[in-house]
Amino acid sequence: MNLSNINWKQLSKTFAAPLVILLALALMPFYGWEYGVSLFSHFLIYIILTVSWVMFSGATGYISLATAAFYGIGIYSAALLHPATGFSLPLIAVIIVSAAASFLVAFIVGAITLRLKGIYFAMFTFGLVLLLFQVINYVETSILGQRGRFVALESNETIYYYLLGIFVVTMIVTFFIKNTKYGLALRSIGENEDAAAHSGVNVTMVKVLIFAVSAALMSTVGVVMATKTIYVDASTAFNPMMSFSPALMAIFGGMANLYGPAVGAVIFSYVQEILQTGNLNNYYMLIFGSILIATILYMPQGLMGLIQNLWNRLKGAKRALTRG
Amino acid sequence: MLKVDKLSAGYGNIQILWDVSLQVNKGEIVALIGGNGAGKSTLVRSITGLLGAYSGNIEFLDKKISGLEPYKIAELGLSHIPEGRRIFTEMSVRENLEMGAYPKNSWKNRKKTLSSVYEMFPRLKERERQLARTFSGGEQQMLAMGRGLMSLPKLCIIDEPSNGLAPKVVMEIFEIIKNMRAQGITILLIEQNVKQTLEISDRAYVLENGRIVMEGDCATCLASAHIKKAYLGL
Amino acid sequence: GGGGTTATEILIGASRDITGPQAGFQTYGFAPLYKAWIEEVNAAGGIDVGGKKLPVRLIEYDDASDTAACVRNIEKLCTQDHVNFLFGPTGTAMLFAAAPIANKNKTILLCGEGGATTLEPQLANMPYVFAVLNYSNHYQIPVFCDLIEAKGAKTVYICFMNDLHGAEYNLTMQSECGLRGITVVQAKSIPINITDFDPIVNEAKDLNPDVFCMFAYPDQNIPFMFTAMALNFNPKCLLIGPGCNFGFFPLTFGAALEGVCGEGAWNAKSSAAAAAFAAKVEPLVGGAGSMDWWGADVYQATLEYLKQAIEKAGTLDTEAILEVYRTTHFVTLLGDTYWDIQGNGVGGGLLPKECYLGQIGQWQNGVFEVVDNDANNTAPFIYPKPAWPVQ
Amino acid sequence: MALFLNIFIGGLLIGGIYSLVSMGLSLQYGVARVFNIAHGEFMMFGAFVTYWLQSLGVNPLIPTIVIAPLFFVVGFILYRTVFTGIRVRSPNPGVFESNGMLAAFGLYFIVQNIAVLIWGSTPYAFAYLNTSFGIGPSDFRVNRLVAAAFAVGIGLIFYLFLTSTRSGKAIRAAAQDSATAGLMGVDINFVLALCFGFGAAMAGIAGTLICICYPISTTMGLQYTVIATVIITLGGLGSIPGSFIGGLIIGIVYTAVNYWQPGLAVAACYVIFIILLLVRPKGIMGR
Amino acid sequence: MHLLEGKGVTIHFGGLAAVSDVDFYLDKGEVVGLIGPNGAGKTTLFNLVSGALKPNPGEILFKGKKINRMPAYKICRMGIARTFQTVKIFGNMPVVDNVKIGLLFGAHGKIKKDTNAEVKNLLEFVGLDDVANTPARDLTLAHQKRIEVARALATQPEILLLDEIMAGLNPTELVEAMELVKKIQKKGVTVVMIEHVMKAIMGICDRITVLDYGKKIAEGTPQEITTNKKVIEVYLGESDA
Ligand SMILES: Nc1ncnc2c1ncn2[C@@H]1O[C@H](COP(=O)(O)OP(=O)(O)OP(=O)(O)O)[C@@H](O)[C@H]1O
Ligand SMILES: Nc1ncnc2c1ncn2[C@@H]1O[C@H](COP(=O)(O)OP(=O)(O)OP(=O)(O)O)[C@@H](O)[C@H]1O
Ligand SMILES: [Mg+2]
Ligand SMILES: [Mg+2]
Repeated sequence: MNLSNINWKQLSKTFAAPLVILLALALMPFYGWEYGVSLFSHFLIYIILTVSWVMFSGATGYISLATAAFYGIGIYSAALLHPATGFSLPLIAVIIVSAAASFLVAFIVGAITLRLKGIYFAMFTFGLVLLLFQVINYVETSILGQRGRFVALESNETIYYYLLGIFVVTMIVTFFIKNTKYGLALRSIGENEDAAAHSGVNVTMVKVLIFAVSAALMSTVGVVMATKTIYVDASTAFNPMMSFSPALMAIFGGMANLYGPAVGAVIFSYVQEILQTGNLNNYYMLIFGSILIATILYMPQGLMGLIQNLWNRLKGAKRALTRG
Repeated sequence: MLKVDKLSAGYGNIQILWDVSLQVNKGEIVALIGGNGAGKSTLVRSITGLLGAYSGNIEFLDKKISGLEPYKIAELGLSHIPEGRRIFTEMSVRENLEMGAYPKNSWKNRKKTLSSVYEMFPRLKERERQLARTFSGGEQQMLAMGRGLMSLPKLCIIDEPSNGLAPKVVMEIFEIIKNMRAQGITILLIEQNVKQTLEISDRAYVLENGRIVMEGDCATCLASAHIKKAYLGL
Repeated sequence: GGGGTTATEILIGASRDITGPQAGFQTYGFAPLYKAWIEEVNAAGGIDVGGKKLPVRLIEYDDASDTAACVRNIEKLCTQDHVNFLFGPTGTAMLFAAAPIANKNKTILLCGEGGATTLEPQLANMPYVFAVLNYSNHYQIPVFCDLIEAKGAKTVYICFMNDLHGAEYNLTMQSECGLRGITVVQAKSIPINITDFDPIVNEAKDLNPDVFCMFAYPDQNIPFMFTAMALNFNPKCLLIGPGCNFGFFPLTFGAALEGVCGEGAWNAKSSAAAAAFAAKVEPLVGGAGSMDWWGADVYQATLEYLKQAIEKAGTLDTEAILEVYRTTHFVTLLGDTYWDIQGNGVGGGLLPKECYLGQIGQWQNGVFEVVDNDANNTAPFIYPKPAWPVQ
Repeated sequence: MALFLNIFIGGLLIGGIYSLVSMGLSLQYGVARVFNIAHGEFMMFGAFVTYWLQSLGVNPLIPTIVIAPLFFVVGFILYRTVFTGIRVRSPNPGVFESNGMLAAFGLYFIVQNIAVLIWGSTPYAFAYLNTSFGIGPSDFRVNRLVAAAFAVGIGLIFYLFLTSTRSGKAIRAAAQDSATAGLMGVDINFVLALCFGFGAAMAGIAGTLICICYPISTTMGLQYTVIATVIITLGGLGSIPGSFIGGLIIGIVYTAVNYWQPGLAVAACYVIFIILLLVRPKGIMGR
Repeated sequence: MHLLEGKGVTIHFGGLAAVSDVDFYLDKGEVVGLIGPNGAGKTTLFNLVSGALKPNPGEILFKGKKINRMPAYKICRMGIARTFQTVKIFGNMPVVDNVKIGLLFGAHGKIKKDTNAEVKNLLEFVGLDDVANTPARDLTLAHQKRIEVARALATQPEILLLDEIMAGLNPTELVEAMELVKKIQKKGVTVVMIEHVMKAIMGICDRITVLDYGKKIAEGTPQEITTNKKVIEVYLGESDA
């Protein structure tokens, strides 16, 4: 892109608020709220997963349920390269290796399967999670005789800053894709793949590349989280809920808006937190489910969609007032 | 038979139709002509209940039908052959036709109707078991027409039937439409082959920018300078 | 720490899978016992801490069987709620995630259900963690192998769940068999969602082993039993578990369960205290079907020990209480109860073998008899097991 | 030979039940356009109702007579109250599909939680016709045979219903283009709710059959939903014969791998699924 | 050497030979009409040329280079663009973005400074500049077809394949559309158009090819075609329209 084309005023407008938020987040560990660091790490995990999910699935409409697979690859990378005992790579190196591995897996999987549409693709990606789980579990327990692996523990602050860093990278990547021709290509693929191909878009390449990029981001979260949960086996690494949650959060937040997925992730994970640690935990799923259905029925555009509608109406009302 | 009174309709906030009134009498062929985007299809969609109207009143056989759901209107004997064919792509040709006979009254007679439709469109009989999706555009249009007839309608609204058809078939289609009338079916016809349409119709309405700008019998219309210039390319 | 305390209550935290796929344990595992115990303690005015009676309050969070949620819950309990003690989460994998966090936050963690030999070396570095349940290589499988060796068993077919537990029991069984010259004719791993046991039972019938070991959970053990019965596969000895120790097994299988063995064991005949406890606990857990004849006694003993340890320390200061745990024997339901401290006396603790009321059980006439070849024994080991009853 | 028989017939018997579970989902997704993640939960509920009734001494096949209409009504009402609303408010089918799936997720959480509150999450099982019959050198279980026969019967009836009755055709037409089906005189909301109801009823009956053959627990639903999804994708969405053939294939593959390495049985089903999907992206019966 | 040449191009759907052993060619600057009864295989032939389908057997050469195994996007970038009979637009994207895609990814897909200006030019060219920011799905069918034309032109093609862009136009609108095609030809783009509207075909085509049941049954100037007995029999009908 040509730098002279950039409208600096516009840019400062776009970035001022995010930078302030980022600064506030960066100072989090100094507020003296010990549990806050854990809680915000928890938010960041889901924000990163959801935003990376939307990066590919939101634009193309290909519902990927492979999130847990890439997250799990991250977790296993940490288990193998950053174990509690024996030779251990520095965390940043593990993150890079894991991102590369996920990128590769996603690239291959994408190249084979991204011609599948709709539910077929969703099922395939979900199958990938189960397949990785089954095979790794089989190899670990029946061939290697492994009984779980242990990852070196990192401090809560380290984990938090790593997540914050990944979050910034994810947002930059999202922003970049949205504002280049690849973002446009991705959307056109979501609208009509044939037409995109006949307009010169290398449909397969664009899809596969961005699928792989989002996968790489997802796996880095897995690496960091593994240093927190410490114990790793196949069933903890490949938890299907990790595939469902980001999709649900994105739809809850609203995908049309850049911040929708992030907002959805924060609210969803906070509601989960409140319900699980409150007195209603016996009814946690019941309440959770009811909120979900109510959301869909009464704000189908997601939360940000609702807010935007209200805002528009408010602005409309203002205009009407000045006119009248 | 069909009476549209001061109908206004549109999509969301975008109003397309403005106080449109029109009337179709029993046994007539009435033509509705107008340029691209004039709102012809929108008008038809409002009549058959696919689109809710902002205001106005629609009566069919002296019964108010505005606000009714499409299936109720279909049961009254109003058949809509939609623009763009809209056939059931994953069903066989025969099943598509049978679906046309869904309303209770016509379902009973579907075998008989089917053979008369096959007579009109031999190609459909030839390909009875083919999946409709794999039909060419023209074949699909024939199927849509045939399906529209299967309900033994009292009034048939046909939206651009000749669109995409080979000239020979277009002529056939006009023959079929004349045939339909001969069998006692009233027709509201939307067509871009303005000349031919006006030749087979009794009366015509001209819709421009969502408003009826002219109505009258076809001979008058054909003679009108405006029509000649705007629709006949003369 | 000095005597006396400014605290007004004793806080115990727990992250449990109240919902989630393994939530079943909530009804017949550790949970009903500690809830009943807390009620009982509070009814008596609380626990005496340096002359002041303090009530016990439980803060229980749900983790829905999700490790990450469990870790977060434990963190919240330690850093936000400042609990004095932690009860362990359900299941071994969760325990492994929870233990380092508890240890990091210097909070005493009493592990209820769950445990595996993998934890043992780690305990050396986790002074705040105390494991309760008996493990495979520790006591159970060696005891079982002694039993079958004595009866002259020569061949074993092992079927094991492909998770931490199954893998561990399989490895232990294989090595114990190796030591005794018993041949393992097959070691087959099964997935957690297996529904169809016909192939395994057919193969086992062909191999005709003396002993069949099924190291899996009730979800798998129950269909296995039905399949074995339907296809009439009746080895001389059948060991199934974990889970065979639960009261719903005799309810499900009735007379067909006669002679089937399972891990862990105690019953009303074990001691007078055990008899009294069994009678008291049955209604608490919700009837005979929810009785746990493996862990209930040790869970109870852990609680009884905790109360006495606090009273002895006379303070809620963790280090002081830890010192009591390291050095003191108390009398509980199990009799003389103490901890085997790992890491040369500075690590976490395990309950030593001497404290348990039994290792291997066998269903005989609806009672989970302790058949260990020692003083714990409550009935002779039946070998071969009787044929399946005709249906 | 014995091995072959074991695998083939054993696989067919399991496959029959799988097919029935899948047919319901195929209807709900293929026609009513709701990818009902809670499908397995309905099945689980059916299984528990059966368990409860049999514990009162009722023959476990009898409950189907109650469960089918009951579940149908529940499914029908659910569609009318929840999904019709979502459908009407969705700007296009894609949005309806994703929002519908999300609502189904909600349903999944709710139904499962209710079941857990009632029955806890311990496994339940009972023996019904737990004896074997021999074919050649192999033994098979009578309860599986009964269940598979039941599944085949219901599948057949339903297939005939869809292909040769007026309502059946309306259901299929609505699946493809609901607006146009409306023009043909089909009451769309009614027909879609009908489908969802049928799907729920089939799930309920499948629950009964599962309950006869396998132990049940309140958390077993998702596992069956996943298998069913694999099967309907294999078979082609909305295709009843597809679900059937898909079910049998998965049954046989599953049984065969189970003989060799049970730990890889599900993985093998996925591999088959992947290969077939790549060769025939629309499924076996998809055209 | 012809600009585009097909030799023995064939494709079967099940038992049906939709296109069967068809030879064709295209020279630079021509406007060629492709006509034939419904289901004759015209659209299928477009699909073969544009890479949506692969001929079997048969080969297609563009400037002497074999393209019949290439993916669609490459063929597009080489300079063959098309429109679709059943419109395939990016419905939820504004009209400008629809066209921009072609510009950014087509034959000269490098980002240029004046992308926006060029899109504007193209929209003016096809007469859609007043709805530039409307979501494409809100336009009428005829306008959507024009989006497709603009998008195809944006890829800077040497050959443009137009599939029934004039269907559903009234005679007056038809004249405008014919003007548009002539303008495209003037830009130096070679055009092939499928059309059932004889007035348009006869009015602007230099040469006409007729397909029936997948086979080429006639080829020639408009005069030759209108008088060809076979064509009248299978396609035009007895009385000339
Ligand atoms: N779903 C829709 N949402 C918003 N606007 C629409 C929609 N469908 C049509 N329109 C707009 O309504 C206007 C009238 O469209 P309509 O289809 O009724 O025209 P028409 O007269 O049938 O034209 P044609 O001859 O092309 O069929 C057009 O401006 C079109 O852009
Ligand atoms: N994917 C397919 N599978 C099976 N048959 C097909 C397929 N695509 C096209 N056909 C058949 O091939 C024949 C040629 O179709 P094509 O669309 O090329 O016709 P066309 O000449 O463009 O007709 P029209 O003028 O009506 O658009 C038709 O009979 C059609 O039914
Ligand atoms: Mg129209
Ligand atoms: Mg065509």
